[in-house]
Amino acid sequence: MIARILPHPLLTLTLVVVWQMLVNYVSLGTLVFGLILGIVIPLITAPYWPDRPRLKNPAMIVEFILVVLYDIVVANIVVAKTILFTHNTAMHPAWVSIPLDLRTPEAITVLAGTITMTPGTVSSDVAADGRSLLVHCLDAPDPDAVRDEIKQRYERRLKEIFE
Amino acid sequence: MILSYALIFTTGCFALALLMNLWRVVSAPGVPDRILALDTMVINFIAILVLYGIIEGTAVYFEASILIAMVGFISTVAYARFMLRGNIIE
Amino acid sequence: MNADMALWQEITVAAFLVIAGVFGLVGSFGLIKLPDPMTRLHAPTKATTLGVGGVLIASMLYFFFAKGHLSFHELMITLFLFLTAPITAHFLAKANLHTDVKRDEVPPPAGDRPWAGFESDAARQIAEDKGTQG
Amino acid sequence: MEYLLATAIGAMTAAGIYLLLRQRTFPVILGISMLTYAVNLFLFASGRIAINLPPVLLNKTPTYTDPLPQALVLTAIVISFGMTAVVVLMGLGAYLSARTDHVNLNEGQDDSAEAGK
Amino acid sequence: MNHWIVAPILLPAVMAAVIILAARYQVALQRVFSVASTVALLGIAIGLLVKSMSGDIGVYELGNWPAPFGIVLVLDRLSATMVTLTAALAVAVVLYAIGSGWDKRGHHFHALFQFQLMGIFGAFLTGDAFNLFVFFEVLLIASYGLMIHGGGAVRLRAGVQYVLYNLLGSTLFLFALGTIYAVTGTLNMADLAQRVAELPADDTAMIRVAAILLLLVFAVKAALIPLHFWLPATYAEAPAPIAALFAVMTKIGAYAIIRMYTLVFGPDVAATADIVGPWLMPAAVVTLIIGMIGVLGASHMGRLAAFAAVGSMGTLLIAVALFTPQATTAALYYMIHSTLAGAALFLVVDMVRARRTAEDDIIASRPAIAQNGLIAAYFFAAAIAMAGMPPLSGFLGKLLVLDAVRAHDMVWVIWAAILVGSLIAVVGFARAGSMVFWKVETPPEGEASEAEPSPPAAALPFVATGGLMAGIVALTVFAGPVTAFLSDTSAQIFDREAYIAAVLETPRAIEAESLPHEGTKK
Amino acid sequence: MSLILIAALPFLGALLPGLMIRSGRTACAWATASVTLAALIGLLVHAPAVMRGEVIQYQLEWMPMLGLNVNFFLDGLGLLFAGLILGIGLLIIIYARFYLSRNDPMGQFYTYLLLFQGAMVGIVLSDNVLMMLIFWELTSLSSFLLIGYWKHLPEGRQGARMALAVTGMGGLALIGGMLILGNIVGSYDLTVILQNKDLIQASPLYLPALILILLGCFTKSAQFPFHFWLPHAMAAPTPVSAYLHSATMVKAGLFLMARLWPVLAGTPEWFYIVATTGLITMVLGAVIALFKDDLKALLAFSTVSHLGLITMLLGFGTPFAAVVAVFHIINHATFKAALFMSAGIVDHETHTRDIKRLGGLRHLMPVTFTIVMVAGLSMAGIPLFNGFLSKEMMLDAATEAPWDGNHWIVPALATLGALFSVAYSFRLIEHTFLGPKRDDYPAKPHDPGFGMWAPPALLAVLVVLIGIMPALMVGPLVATASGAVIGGELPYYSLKIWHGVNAALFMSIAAVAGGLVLLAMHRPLDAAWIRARRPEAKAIFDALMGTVTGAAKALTDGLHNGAMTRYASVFTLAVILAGSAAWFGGTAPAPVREVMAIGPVPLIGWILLIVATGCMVAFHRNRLLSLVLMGIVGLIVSVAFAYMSAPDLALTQISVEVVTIILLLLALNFLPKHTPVESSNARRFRDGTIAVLGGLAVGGLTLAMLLSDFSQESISAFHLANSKPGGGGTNVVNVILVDFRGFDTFGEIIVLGIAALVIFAMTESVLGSPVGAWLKQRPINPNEAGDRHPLMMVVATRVMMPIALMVGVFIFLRGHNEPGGGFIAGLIVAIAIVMQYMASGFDWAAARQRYPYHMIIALGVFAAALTGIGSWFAGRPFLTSNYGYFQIPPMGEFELATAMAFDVGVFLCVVGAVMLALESLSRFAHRAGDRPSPYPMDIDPSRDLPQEAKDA
Ligand code: NA
Ligand code: NA
Repeated sequence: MIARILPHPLLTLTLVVVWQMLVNYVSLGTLVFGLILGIVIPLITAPYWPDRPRLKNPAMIVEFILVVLYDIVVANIVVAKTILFTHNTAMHPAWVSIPLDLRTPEAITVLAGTITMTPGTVSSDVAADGRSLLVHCLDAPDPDAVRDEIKQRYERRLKEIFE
Repeated sequence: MILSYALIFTTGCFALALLMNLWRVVSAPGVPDRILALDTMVINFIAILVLYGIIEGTAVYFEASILIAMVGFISTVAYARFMLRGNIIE
Repeated sequence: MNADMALWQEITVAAFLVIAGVFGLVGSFGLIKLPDPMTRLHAPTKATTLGVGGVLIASMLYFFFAKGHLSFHELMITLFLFLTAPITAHFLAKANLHTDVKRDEVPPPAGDRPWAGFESDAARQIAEDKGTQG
Repeated sequence: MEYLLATAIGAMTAAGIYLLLRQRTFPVILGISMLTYAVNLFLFASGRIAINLPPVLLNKTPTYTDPLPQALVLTAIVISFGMTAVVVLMGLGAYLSARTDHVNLNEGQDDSAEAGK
Repeated sequence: MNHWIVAPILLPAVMAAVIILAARYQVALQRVFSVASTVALLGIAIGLLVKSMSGDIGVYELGNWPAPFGIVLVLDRLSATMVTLTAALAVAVVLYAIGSGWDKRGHHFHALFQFQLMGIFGAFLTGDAFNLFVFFEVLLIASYGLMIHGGGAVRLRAGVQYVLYNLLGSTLFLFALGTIYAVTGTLNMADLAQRVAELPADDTAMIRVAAILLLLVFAVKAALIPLHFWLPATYAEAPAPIAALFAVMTKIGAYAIIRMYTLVFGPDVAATADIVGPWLMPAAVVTLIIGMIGVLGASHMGRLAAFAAVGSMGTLLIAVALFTPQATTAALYYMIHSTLAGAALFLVVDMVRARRTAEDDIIASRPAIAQNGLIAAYFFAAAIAMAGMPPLSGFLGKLLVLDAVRAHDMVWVIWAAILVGSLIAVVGFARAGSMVFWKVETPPEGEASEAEPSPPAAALPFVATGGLMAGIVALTVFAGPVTAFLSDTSAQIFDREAYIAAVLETPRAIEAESLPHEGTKK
Repeated sequence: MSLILIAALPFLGALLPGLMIRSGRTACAWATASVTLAALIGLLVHAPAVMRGEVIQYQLEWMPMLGLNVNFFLDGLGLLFAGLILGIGLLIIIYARFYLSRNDPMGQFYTYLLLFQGAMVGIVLSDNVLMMLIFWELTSLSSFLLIGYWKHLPEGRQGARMALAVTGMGGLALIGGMLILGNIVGSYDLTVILQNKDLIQASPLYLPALILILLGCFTKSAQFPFHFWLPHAMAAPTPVSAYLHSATMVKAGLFLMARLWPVLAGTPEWFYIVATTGLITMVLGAVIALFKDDLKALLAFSTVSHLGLITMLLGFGTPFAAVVAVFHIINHATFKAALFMSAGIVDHETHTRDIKRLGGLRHLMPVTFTIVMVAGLSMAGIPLFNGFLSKEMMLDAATEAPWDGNHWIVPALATLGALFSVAYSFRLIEHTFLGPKRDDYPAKPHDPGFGMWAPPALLAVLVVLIGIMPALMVGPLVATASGAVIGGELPYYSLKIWHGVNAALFMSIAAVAGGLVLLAMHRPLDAAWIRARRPEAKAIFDALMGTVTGAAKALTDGLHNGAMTRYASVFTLAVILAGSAAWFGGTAPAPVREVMAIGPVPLIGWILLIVATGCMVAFHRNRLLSLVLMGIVGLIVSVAFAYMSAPDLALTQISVEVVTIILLLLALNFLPKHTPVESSNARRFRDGTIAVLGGLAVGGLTLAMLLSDFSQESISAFHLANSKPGGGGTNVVNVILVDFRGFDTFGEIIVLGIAALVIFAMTESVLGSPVGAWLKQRPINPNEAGDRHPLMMVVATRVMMPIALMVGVFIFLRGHNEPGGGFIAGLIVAIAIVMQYMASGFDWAAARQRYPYHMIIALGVFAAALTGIGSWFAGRPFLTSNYGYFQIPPMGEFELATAMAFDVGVFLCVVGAVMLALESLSRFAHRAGDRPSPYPMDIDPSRDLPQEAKDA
């Protein structure tokens, strides 16, 4: 029942927040209206999001976000350094294939996105069977280390959150 | 005072960035590089617009910015799909 | 632009602005400087996002300090950019893989099927018919 | 400022005309689009230009820029969008049917080789 | 308050929507709606015409905003005449399209047709310069769709040219409007008339440019040399009923010229007096000659009809270019005539095409077509009308024009052009007619059976075309009353003050409240 | 009978034959004849009055404004001609009944004949020259039909076209002349014109009018040098030749000269032009006639000659000559019609008209011989036949006509003409009927039935009667007719055989004698004639026509060769030149506004724009690149809008931009990716020059505009002032769009809707054609990456589409008060949907699309229209808006305006139109093999997870 009205609760939440951001001030009126939209719009778009992934451990999200934000800031400095001061010849670009334990598309997407947003790595492609992720590293003398770090730092947490 | 210098500096940076992007769009070796440059350009444009909002002390440029962001994304994806598949809606 | 702001406020905003400017410039510079398409792809996706992110945060703070109300608009734009940047990067990476990366330059995936970009539609259909996904 | 706008409009017009005089539908359509930009800016400029005085009565500026040309340009943009869409499709249809995208009826019967690329 | 003025614009729009919504897949239903709407439009048009005869100018303030701030529709004798002419033509055309099955050769014929009518009516009725642009675009884009209706490589390529050319026209229109607004600060025609008349003598350059650009815009529509190049291929390749409907499209250009250059840039406006008439006249003469030469030189009947249309526009614009009441009367009479005659000619050509095995319209001897005699008679009549031979209205129109140019200092050139022009046309039509209808191949006995294409069974095409012919005959027989009305019309056209007064000082729909207050406006 | 009825009867009667032919040829003929007879009787009823000198009139207003009225009048001249037309017409109808063969469509023939008859009667009865012109041209048209009656004969078609071209030309000249005449006099009524001789002849326009009118008369009456069409018109059936080309139509020119004689004649110009032309024609025609072997050709040229004779007489300008002219018109009509009919009989019986193959028919066809004998002698001018009388008087008149002071040249030439006519008349009789009977006639000749020889016989009788007792027979008629021509005192003349011994007598004796000599030596002369190289009129005419037509074709096709590039450059140049001319003809506005300082941001934008624009031209051959560059230009333009205080425009521009680019990309997928190098350097230089000129012109105009000021205050002040109180919105642009100028927007959304319909219809017709089949079967592009629907994109869309929709709602709701509105919202929503299409593909997304876009468009139009109509019920005009503020706790106060409902219409239209267009376009890509994917994404490892694992 609730699933029929709220096919994607998290989405509804996001939308309510987005609405607040749009109208740019918070009041009961805006909240109510935002909620209405937050319920109606997902219902309209429901057919385009048929399956309903459930979050096992939402609390984990916060931790994950913090880790990622930290990494992003670092990443930018590192990359800026590389761009400015490392000579092109001194760089070690590399391709890394990361076998995935994640299964839900949402989780895989978040992982891929995170990888892209963090130090010198861009997730470039998914295997045709969705079991591995192809990542390009800007400057990775030791590709295996990169793979292990990604699996440790992100995939583990996501696995806990999603599956 | 400081702020205005900062503003000029930043504006200059992004202006320069934009010119580099345009140069890249025209001179890039491959199409993906062009698209990349275009995407970067769009983002820099948003920066410029927001900066201008600060300079003028007005927020009317927000809608433009958000829309440009959205549009930039769509067109980049469209170009990339065009590269990959030729047909962008299939 | 009205300057009735405390010095520290100005400095904070200015700092964000300068950082942002630098990153924005670096990102676009990397676009020209870096050697091959894939490495070039790294530069803007991050540097620029942080660059424009910095500007947006600066603007947010500015209006908070100057006009006294916290504007979420900039935050929203930032989030939007952060949400979309990986996707664009992903597509551009695919495009690069497609145009100028040989199939054997990249490590093979774990499974028996190739990277999605290298699998032709026909091959994909056969594979799906074989149900090799299970 | 005025000089920038005038020169910009002039430049876009020139580019538009040059492309308009090309012999294939695609560049010609791009030329028309350039002309459309130019004429939209021109129509907009007919209200003269003002900075940071949007005709939105909420932000209490002393004066506002002329809103009428903006409304006209908006209409013009929409209309020329519709026109462009139609001409693009017609160009495509003509190319697929005639196997040539030459705009001149008296030419281009022979380049059917590249059709379907 | 009287809403009938807006009806000719709303009815087709709503009807088109209904057709799209309710009858997208049932051609029969579409036909019912389309015909019903068109006939109703004719009724409304006649009603408006009768209303306009009283001589007072009907003004409809859309959104209840007073001119010049809002958009107004203006119903005077001129607009009523044009609306009625179009509606009458539309009935014949829609019937022909149904009878000949043209409407089934593609999608959305009737919806586009209704939208087309909406655009044309809007262009005739609006009293606002920019709104005129909008309706130009409406009728143009609809015409793009109708022009390529049925598809085919050649038609599509011709269509692309037609669109591109008119896109240029539209762009030019916007440049003109921008300039006009930049100088006068208004868009309402009546207000423009006032303001242009009051322009300081040391600020004429811009308005002159605006006037000439606008003239060129309308010249494109009116197929005036050297802006006529879009016409031949378009008319020749367009589906016949559409080509027939297009007979009125060129007239829209003429209408706009008459309207704008009597009301706003009238012959008595010093700033622009020396660039309109003096430029228009020579161009019109050349147009006439080129058109008639085309009639003689055409190798296909479609092109023959198209060039006849060009030539007729030349004659018409000669009369327009004089900008005198008498000449305008002649122009209006000739406009009605050439619309009906041109349309009829295109339909006759299509009858031939439809009955030929190759479905071609080349001017050469072919196996005899079904109903050769009847169609030949139709062609003869249409040709006589287009060439301006007696006894049909074409001759009367020509006499009116010849008579009207008497005072003009180019009178000899113009007379020579018109008379020689119609001689060339006569020869051309005679050549084409005798080739197509007299010099018939007699196919060898063997294939005589299948050489004869089975004629379209419907009698509707003949009825529709016959209707147009009947119109021409009526125009001839009742030339007296018609010209009488038309001279009243041109008298009204040249009475600028009356128009301005009617538009700018018209009583509010609701009694004007002194100050606008929340919720409702004055 | 009323004159209009006399003129109308043949026209009305023209319907009869078509109906009667079903009940047999004879019935048809009788019906036709009865029509003519009725008209004739109706005419003769007036005869006594006219003879008494009265003038019968009939007047009916037709186009008073033009002075074109249905005015008829009947005087002596009119009576004479109308009598001839109807009387001979009657005989011709009877004759034709027997002449036409079974497989000739007789109904048509009689219809055309009656049309012609009506036109002729109209000419001679018209009191209004404009109406006379109408009938005049009608005779050309109807004779075109009659000459071309035998469609299968090429010479028939050519003869018809030639006659139409020549007489049509004359007719048009006549129009000019008549208009001038009418303008001199101030009326187009003949009765008025005829009163103003002095006014006309004093006018400086007299000569042009005279020349134009004479052009009309000469062409119609086959006067030199326009005589050549007449013989070729002889391809017509003989009844036509007899009627049109001897008795009536060719006399129309003479009639008009006679009609206008009172006002035009009497001047030297008249004499020298008319008399000379007539004289030359007379002699020339007679000479040629002698050497024609075709009976009808011989008669045709003799007709030319006699028409020349009459023209000459009218040209003399003396009353006596005029009388003679009238008299000869009567005589010629009688004997020439008889001769034509007899020639027809001979042709009909012997199946040849070649004199060289005839001879000795006297014994086989005595009746015909007698008729030809009588009429021929009359034509030769032998006493006791009417031809003799008028010829004597003609020669008499000739002696009175000094040419440039020379007293003998006219008589001499007249005699020469007479001499030749004696010769060919005798030749006609001798070589056809006399001499030994031959045995090689193509058919077995014998006299025809009574019906066929009665009409010529009747005429022959008249020839004799008039010849013997002229005064009694036609005295009064000649008197009244010539009275009408002269329009004053009749001169002294007497119609009798013996005028005593005078110059004329000797001249005609000489003519007869000489004629006989000529005939005697015909054989050698004929040989010489054949050897002589003469200009062949038809060849010349055909060559001329061929050249003209060819030139016309070359010019037309050369000018309209379908070269869009040329059309466009002509267009552009025309605009630039006209615009500049207009500009420099006026005084430029003063640059009163002070220039704004250039900030850094706009400068950057400017540089970017210029560079991007330049690159776009430079790299336009790389289509994808030029598209990218166009996108950049669009981006800069929209930022410029934002910068210049136009947020709404910025939003619109940018969102339109992306949709346009997607459209172009979809199209470019099928188009060539590169534009070939085609134009020469010179061509590119030319185009570049035009482009630069255009750029300068527009730039200059813009600058002048930006620096000058409005002449009066702009109406937009009102909009700013009334936007809030009147329209209930603070975003003035939006209020203008949905309220002040909502009607523009109504049209605008309909444009969008139409665009979508057009695109849909066109896609259907292309995909429905062979092209569609070819598209479906086209090979798969080998260079195509895998992964149609990437996982990341799909997942991202799942979040982003709702957000985008929300932004759309936001933009829509605030539109009335802040930048935004239905249009932009519509585009945003469309973009969101496009995102979904790009992510999961067309099939999958379309399958989940609940409402067809057609419907959405239609609903949009409805919403907008009905909102507008709603205000009718408040007694206000279409689109009158209304608004109010409402309280719904806990939402707080908010505003609702009818304008918003209108905006919903806009919104729907935009969404529907954009999506329908894109949908149609993406259908081009469908291949036959494609199978609609059942999944939103190709790769989804969760598919093989157990269900509970997903939900748990
Ligand atoms: Na346009
Ligand atoms: Na026309």
